[in-house]
Amino acid sequence: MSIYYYLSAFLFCLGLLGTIFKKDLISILLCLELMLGGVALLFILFSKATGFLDSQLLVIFMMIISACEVAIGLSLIIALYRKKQTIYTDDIKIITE
Amino acid sequence: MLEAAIEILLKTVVILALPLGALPLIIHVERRGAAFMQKRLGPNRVGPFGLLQPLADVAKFMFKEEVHPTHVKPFFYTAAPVVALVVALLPLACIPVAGPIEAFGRTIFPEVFRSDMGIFFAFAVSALGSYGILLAGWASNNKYSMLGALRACAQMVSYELSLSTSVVAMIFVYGTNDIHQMISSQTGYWFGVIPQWGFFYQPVAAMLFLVGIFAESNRLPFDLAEGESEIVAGYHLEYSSMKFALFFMAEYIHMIALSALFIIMFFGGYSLLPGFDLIAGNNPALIVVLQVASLVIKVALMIWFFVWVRWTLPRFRYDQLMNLGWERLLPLGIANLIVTVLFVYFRNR
Amino acid sequence: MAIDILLTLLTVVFSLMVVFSKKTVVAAFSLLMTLLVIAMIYFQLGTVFLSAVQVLVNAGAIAILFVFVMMLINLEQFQNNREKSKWKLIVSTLTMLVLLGVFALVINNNIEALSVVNLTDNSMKTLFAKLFDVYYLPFEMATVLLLASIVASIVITSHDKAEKLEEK
Amino acid sequence: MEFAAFIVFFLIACTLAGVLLGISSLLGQKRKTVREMDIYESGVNPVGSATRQYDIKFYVTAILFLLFDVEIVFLLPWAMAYKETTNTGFMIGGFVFFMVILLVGYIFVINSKALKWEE
Repeated sequence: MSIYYYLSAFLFCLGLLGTIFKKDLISILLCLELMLGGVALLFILFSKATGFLDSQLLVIFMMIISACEVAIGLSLIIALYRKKQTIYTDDIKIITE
Repeated sequence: MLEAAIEILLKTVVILALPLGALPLIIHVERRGAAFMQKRLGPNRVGPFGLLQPLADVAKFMFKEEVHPTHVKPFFYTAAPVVALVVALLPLACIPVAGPIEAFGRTIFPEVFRSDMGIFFAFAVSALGSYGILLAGWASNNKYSMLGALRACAQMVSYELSLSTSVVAMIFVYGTNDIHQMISSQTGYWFGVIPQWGFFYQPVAAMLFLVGIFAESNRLPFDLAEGESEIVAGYHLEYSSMKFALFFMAEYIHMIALSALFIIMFFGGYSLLPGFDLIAGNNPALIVVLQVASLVIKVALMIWFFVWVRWTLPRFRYDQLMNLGWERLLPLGIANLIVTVLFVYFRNR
Repeated sequence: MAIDILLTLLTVVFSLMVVFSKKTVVAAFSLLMTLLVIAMIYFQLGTVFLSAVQVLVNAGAIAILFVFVMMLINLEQFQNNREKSKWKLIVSTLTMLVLLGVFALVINNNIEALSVVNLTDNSMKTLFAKLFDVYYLPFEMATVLLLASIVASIVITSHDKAEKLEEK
Repeated sequence: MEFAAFIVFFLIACTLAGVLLGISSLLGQKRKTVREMDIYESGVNPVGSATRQYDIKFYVTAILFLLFDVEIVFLLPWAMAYKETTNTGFMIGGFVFFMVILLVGYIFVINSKALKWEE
């Protein structure tokens, strides 16, 4: 059971690495999803260790929020792709048209 | 430890043998049923009544050449049929074939994967069905198969909503998620004749689930994604021989698993058919055999209903199909949910 | 104990594939596998409802969305003319390793306190009973949040309204 | 123990599919004619690349499915908790609010013509 603590820490840091390192926006969103998974795992481990059920409920609400975040994030990526024909972070530098 | 291993293997073999064993029979029934409805004979040359025809087909699929086109994505091209078949087989792990059996001094539950979220797990795993299709469409790198895969997934996804509304309505009526409690609350009889099946509690949810099953397993009248006249052959366009046979098997097993779920929720799962409990008396071995038999008979009737609908209804146009899913079935599901909840609330207030 | 190690290994392999795979569709499918293995971990830890919701919501809906967007925005045409800056990779791996080291140290110091299980009853009945008497308001506010994201995603992706604004 | 059963079932299903594919690739004869290797467009010479733009409606359907699926799935704990509570009036009030928000979202989706398939 104790190995999962290290696993959640690893997932979080790997997601952080991906968000920094990746070039196109969709992969950044993928790695954000990875970070969320790591943190949710940590919540459940703490709920098992401390016997405090509320952290499991918090994971339920986290799933709702991650669904909304992915929905709106991908809509923004589509709108950006439609306007600028690229989703690479290096090409999106100019705010105005 | 050894006894647990034997039990798991035995249960897995039984749960896998039933649908895979029945598969050639179902294909044969489909062909003969189609022929019967079109006033022709259907395959009856190979073996008595053509019963060996499906085995001949399986042998044909074995010996055909494994064409591996050069333009496809290498690993995902062969992974897609395996994913499709495995995801189709997974819901079978949660479906019990018979009631809990008292043997060797403890109660053995017949389903492989026992959890008190039984029905919800089977439904969640069958929601993964669209990955095999998406993988196939993307891996074969061909305009038509990509479009076919997208259309099949959009259709499966939008009908899953009305499916989940009817599942939530049924779970609200039964109050539990555990399949055995659900079935045991369906075993009584009204006035001695009508069995207390879920169908009579919730006819609207049953209709929604039935339509959802047709759409989820891409069966006519919802098989637009692989309709021959629409886009050549949909997502399994670039596949031949055994890989195509795996997609074919995956579709049938997905259909069997979903109709088994339908029967568990609405027609009393493995509860004995009306005539059977007279025969059963109460020695447990006979009861278990009759429970399995009644489940198999109910699933067979469902399969016949699939074949029957396939050769009577024409195919939907794509926008009609999506409108039906979003603008007709979903509001019906939500309304049914609201009416059930308010009815139950005001009845026992 | 063996199952814990197996599941951890699977998650590590798939999450590494998410970050370090060349093609983004491979990354999306390995994210799907990571979410499925995390659902198995939830089941193994005893939280059954969360693992079912994880399979249905995360693995069954969010990953489909990623693959759909990938099919919509075909990334192949500008996949290769991107130069890989080695410098950026080195810096990010360094920050990751430092952070991972800090977390590992923190966990290591009080691993005994963390790995004792004193969760009394983990049944869903107590979970939902608590959900609906203490956390009822957040449950309702979550639906308002979902409503907001429905409206937002439709307005953002709807094409014709954007043109009308430009014509004015 | 439940978990081991599920893993065994999963492995057996994978080996089943693998064995079927393995037998077929062993028995099938190997004839690499060029014509077979091409993209299949019902016999006509393939035209254009496979990765072209696809309609936005597919994406909008998937995103609306995600959001409505999350809403309907979280009715499930409500249904199971309803059986155990004593103050059902409180639960029904929450249910009505939940359904009103769901229907407002649904009505917005319907007359926003985001899902109109016929152009």
